[in-house]
Amino acid sequence: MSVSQLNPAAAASPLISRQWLSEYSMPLAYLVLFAVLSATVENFFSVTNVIGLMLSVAQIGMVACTMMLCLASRDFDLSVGSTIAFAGVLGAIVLEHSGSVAIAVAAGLGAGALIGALNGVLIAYLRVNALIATLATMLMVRGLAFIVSKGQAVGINDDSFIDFGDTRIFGLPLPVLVAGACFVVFGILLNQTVFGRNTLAIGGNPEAARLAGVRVERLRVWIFLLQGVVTAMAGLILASRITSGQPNAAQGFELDVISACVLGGVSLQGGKARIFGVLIGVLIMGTVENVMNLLDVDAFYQYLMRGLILLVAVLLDQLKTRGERR
Amino acid sequence: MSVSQLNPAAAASPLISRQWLSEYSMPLAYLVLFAVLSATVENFFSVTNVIGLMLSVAQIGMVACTMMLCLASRDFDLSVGSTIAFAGVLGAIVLEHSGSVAIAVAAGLGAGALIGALNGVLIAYLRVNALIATLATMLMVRGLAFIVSKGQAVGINDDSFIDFGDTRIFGLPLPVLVAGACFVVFGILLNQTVFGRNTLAIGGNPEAARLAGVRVERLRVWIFLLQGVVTAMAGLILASRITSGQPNAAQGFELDVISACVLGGVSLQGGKARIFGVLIGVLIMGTVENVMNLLDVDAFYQYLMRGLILLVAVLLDQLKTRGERR
Amino acid sequence: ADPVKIGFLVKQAEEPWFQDEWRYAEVAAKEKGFTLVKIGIPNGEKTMAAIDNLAAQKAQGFVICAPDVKLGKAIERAAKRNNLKVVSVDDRLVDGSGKPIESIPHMGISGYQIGKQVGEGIIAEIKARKWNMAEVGAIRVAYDQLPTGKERTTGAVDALKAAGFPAANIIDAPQAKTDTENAFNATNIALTKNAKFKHWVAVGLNDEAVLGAVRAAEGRGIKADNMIGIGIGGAKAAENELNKPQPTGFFGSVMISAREHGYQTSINLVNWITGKATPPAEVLTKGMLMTRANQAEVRKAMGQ
Amino acid sequence: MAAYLEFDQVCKFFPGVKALNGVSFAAHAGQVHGLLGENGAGKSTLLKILGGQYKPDGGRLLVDGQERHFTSAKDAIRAGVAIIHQELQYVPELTVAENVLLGRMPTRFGFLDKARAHRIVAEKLAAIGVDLSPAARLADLSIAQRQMVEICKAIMQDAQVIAFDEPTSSLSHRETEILFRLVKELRADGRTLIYISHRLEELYELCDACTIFRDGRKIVTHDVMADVPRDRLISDMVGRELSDIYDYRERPHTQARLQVQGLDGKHVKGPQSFSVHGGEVLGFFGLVGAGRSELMRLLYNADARTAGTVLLDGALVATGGPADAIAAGIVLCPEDRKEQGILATASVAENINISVRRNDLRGGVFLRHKREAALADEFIARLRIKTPNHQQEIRLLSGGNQQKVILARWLAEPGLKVLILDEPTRGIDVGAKNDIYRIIHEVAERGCCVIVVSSELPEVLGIADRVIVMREGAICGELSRADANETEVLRLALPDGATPAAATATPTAPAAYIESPAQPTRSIA
Ligand SMILES: Nc1ncnc2c1ncn2[C@@H]1O[C@H](COP(=O)(O)OP(=O)(O)OP(=O)(O)O)[C@@H](O)[C@H]1O
Ligand SMILES: Nc1ncnc2c1ncn2[C@@H]1O[C@H](COP(=O)(O)OP(=O)(O)OP(=O)(O)O)[C@@H](O)[C@H]1O
Ligand SMILES: [Mg+2]
Ligand SMILES: [Mg+2]
Repeated sequence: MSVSQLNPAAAASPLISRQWLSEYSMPLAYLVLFAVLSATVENFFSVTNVIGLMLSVAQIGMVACTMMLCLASRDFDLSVGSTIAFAGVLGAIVLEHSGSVAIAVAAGLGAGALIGALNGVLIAYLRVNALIATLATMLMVRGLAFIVSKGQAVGINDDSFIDFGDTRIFGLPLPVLVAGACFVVFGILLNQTVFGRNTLAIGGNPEAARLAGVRVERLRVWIFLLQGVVTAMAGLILASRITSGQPNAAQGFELDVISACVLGGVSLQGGKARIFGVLIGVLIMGTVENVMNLLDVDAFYQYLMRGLILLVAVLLDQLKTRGERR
Repeated sequence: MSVSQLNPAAAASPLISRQWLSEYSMPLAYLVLFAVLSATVENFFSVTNVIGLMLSVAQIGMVACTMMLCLASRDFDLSVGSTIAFAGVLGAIVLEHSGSVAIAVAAGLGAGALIGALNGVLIAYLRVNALIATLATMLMVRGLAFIVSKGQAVGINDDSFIDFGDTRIFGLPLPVLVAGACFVVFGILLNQTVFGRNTLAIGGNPEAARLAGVRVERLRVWIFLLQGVVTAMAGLILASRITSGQPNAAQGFELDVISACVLGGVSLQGGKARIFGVLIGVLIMGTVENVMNLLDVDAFYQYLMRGLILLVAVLLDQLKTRGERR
Repeated sequence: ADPVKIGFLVKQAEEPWFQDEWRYAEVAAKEKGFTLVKIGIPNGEKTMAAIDNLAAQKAQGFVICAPDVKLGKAIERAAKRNNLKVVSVDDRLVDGSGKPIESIPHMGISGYQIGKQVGEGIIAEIKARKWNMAEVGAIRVAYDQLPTGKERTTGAVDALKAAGFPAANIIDAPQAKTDTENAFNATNIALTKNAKFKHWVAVGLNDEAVLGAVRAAEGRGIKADNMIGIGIGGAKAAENELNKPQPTGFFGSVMISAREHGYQTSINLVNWITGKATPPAEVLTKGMLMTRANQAEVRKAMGQ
Repeated sequence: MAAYLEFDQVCKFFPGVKALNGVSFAAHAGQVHGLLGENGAGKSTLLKILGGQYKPDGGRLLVDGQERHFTSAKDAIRAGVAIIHQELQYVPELTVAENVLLGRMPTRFGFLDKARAHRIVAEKLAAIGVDLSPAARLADLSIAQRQMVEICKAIMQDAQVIAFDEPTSSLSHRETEILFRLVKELRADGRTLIYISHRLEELYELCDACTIFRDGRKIVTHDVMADVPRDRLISDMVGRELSDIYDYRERPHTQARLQVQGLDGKHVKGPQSFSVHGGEVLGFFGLVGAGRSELMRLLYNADARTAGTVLLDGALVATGGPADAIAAGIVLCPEDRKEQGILATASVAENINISVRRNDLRGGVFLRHKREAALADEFIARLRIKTPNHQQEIRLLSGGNQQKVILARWLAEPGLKVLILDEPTRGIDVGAKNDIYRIIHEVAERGCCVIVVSSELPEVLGIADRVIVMREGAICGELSRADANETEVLRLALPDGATPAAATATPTAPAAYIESPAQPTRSIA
């Protein structure tokens, strides 16, 4: 007996087109936007500008990859901005004292891992609300960044460290390449590994995932730990780019990252994530900023525009799911 | 015939004590904290200080009342900070031009209502994710505040308007009384009216509410509209207290308000809210700030302390629900 | 008499500048034997709460750098209500119609004047390097949401223009936040749009902003010999740059003396409270341009 | 007699699925109209159209002779239609009274009249015969109690048309009895009632007429239910003949493989012990809230135990959580599929593979998409899961098909040693039940232990080699297949004082065993 009543051919075609649409509408929309901007905005479509654009979203991009996992598992992380600042400051201080890039990087990444693990343990094992837990670590880590640096920027003089932010390979700056690598790695992690699937599962229904043998708490801690490490890496790269560790860097960064993810179709209710969407979300945020500056939009009107464009982007994304009544 | 197998008497007694605990643990904990601080921190327990403390959380308190409804209905509002600023700026400008306090207040409240309604329509009818929708309005409204004020604070010279923030009745400043009134009104609204019950219902299970005939969309819009009006009122009161409308006022205010609510036991998953809890949440936030200033805690360590205390507060709150299966 | 207790309220407690002010106020407190309470007041609301808090602590007065000068009237009223004496520092408080509040003595800098010093410093260096002004582009890393930020950069731009710098060559690079990374991104775009200039200069509201501009320029091969960036503040961020083995596009920073502000204002206030002397109605201090060449002297002159 | 409720050529299409394809039938006042059909036949979809939740893509709906176009649930409520949905729709944080009166709370001077709300709900509950406090939170109640609240909610609407979508799937004896009495009272009162169930004995007991669906089409309407032979119903419904749905076969048993010793924890009274032999199907019976699910959860490490050990083939099973139990070869298919089973927004394939895939990874981390898809397709075919393809989100499947997917997840386990099924056939059609029973036998024949927790007595008696009965959180008796009959089992399950005679007088009892033609063969054992 047939499972479906439908003529398979007839069923397949609308299904594919809808799925295809929902899968590729964002990239397509972005391509159209990009083409239109290239044609209309002077200086937009030039190698330097496009590279500048990518550089401007490199940090957001890296962190968005892990934030995606975090949101997919129905969690939330507000502490990323502080972690960026702290990792940069700590890296710079350790570099100053030890003179060894390896030790400095290890210190920065280690601190990130610790912060992430702390978040994870608080949320997974002590069951503290993720918003409050990461808000608390956000405050504490920012405080630590100020305390260890005495509130002052920490200079970096080591050339090999500084070069990292400057080096170009095939014309692309290293930070952009690192961000690209993050997208590839976390894309694979999300779609091709148990880790990614289980992350989506605990976001979709934590109790069901647990009963299906997913070690929910342990996985949560790992997700936050990864987030901490990647964020710390972004912080070190930022420090290398600006040749100093600044304790007040990246304030408000967390909202940018979360917005980019949500813009890319990651659900705050958990269980849904697409790496491609996140990439587009990140690019949209960067492009909007870039174009407004190219067009010399007044700073005050930039707020207005950014808000409007955010709305338009999600409304467009909404259109395709319209008609479906929930 | 009995559906439940349980012995009602045996079940009732632990149930009551647990309910009692979960109902009153926060106020009790706060009372203990207050007593300890009074005994140990010099100048803490004095009329001026306690009034100062209450005054310092008056705005947060007002907005927390409506934010509670918003969270209870499983929504989210990031635009409150911007609305406070915009309402204040608009009120000040209108006051300057019209010279009439009534018109200025009406303009401010009207603007708040509009912003709230916009949020509500976007979220309820156009089904835009609440985070993105209110982030967008947050940006746009902040932009408007800058645009109408040209980025400058707008001074207020009208004494009757300024007096509002200063007047005391029975020794209590008017802003505190207004905040108190908000707690009473919204407490009643939440617990004693259909509006409140339906709000909890659409937060707890929107589909169930809709199937039971609750007009979910309309209710959502009303909640946001109320939020807008109350926030605008807070903005006008703030403007009166600081004798100017400041376009960059209340940045980060939204996180404070949401934290206070979550601290008070309002669930971000919707469906749960206690006005008493919110009051305590607001007071904890204010007390921490107040005591740190009384003790002259270093600015950098204040971050650390605030984070720690937030954590301790939720961990304590967590303890009581421990053992319970989730 | 009661022991003297004063507050010292600053708008951005995390900023090195204000940390320094506090530090020197502490020095004064130790020397003169009064108690100092330091509170950060990031916005108007917190300002009001802090004043109430001071009253509760039985302080007799406070020094304030308000988050916005238009808070003047509110601060005046709150102080009067609580019977506190007020001295303003850095930014002069004004009332609703923009007139300075006479009852509050002031010691400070004018953001506009400091900005002008930046502009003048740049002009001097352009002349020293014998650049053709038509070939020089000027980046104004702008954060106009912050009134002082706008004043400072406007002062700098005005000084450039006054020296005959072509107004068309001045390019705004609005930063979304006041950190280095955002200044970097903003400058990057400004450079893209105006690839035609041979030389560049950069101004911004603080050292971090100019640093971002310098780094962005370096990313495009515009190094020390084609870039003059002058920041404001002269704290650690500037020191780091100026002490690098190789000169960078970060030419210098207009240093302002936190010492005088922190130390002198607190002492003036305490003298006022104890009835020894009424502070002068207004004292304006000046900044000094600190470059690689004169670092040590400037620091010494500024008392740091 | 004119029909009170009439469907005329009603259609509803979803992407890839024709849920309803030109369905017409009429239901009369003062009658109970049964709807039958295999899982995914479109029964619930029809009720959602009736309730204003879905707009039909074609056809007409007539209530009391008037054509109606409901655009929201509120419209339907106003028109006097009440629905008890298959997926319970309650607000967990609100009280019984608030849930029952949701959308219609009584007020006084604009304020809630809580006293009155409690009074009227308490009265109604008492009248129905449900012993529940109106002030209890729904989250604190058992599923069965929540189901009764839902029923009370629908009754309180005082609607002319009341539709029940598988109301008994999470009820057991006592509530079922209450429900049947209620339905009969409402029928006597002249209401028009629609009743969906997969339990044929219930339908015979209650329904006056019935309509059979298959694959979104109406097959037939029988105006007099009692005249229709059982086999005819089944073959109309599933499209094939089924003589003995339990398919019980004698199997050799090996030594005791699973030994549960002194297990204790919350909701279980005192240490509980039992063991299961290889190749044995052990049935667990008890009334609602007897603690069967809780005991299984303890055994599975889903809840923290306060005492006790679990031995499998003589080896201690680690207690670190369900993952440890699964690693040892013990799996549990939970009773509440919505809360504990499905990953709502994930695909059917994902839902099947979530646990199994750990055995078949490339390099221990990377997925094998092709094999996962093949496995999903295999189970879709074996269990006849009705879905356009394995990529469909599981939430879009019908309730019974969701249950099949969750079963597939556990049946696919290759290292399976102990299979625990908690209410496995809840909401599943007769044909699929038969498929599942066959699989249970297959698994047992491989030498595995199978534990089936069920509130359906015929099911327990039909498939189990041995029956353990629980009462009030403790194991209170054990019967071999030879000794197990409804009277004995119920005598053990009922609280002291209640006689089995009273229980067998309940509607489920005598009619229930029509479903079990295999019964006579039982004496052979
Ligand atoms: N929102 C939806 N989107 C896509 N398909 C749907 C949707 N709702 C139902 N379906 C499909 O419509 C068909 C009919 O579903 P329905 O829930 O009416 O079945 P049912 O007869 O109630 O089955 P069961 O006995 O399992 O409850 C199923 O194949 C189901 O997968
Ligand atoms: N989440 C819960 N909160 C409070 N009590 C619960 C909860 N879950 C179960 N119980 C109680 O635990 C006891 C055992 O319930 P359990 O679900 O194990 O019974 P059961 O025999 O499986 O019956 P059924 O599944 O048919 O309800 C019951 O008294 C029930 O009310
Ligand atoms: Mg159904
Ligand atoms: Mg059970």
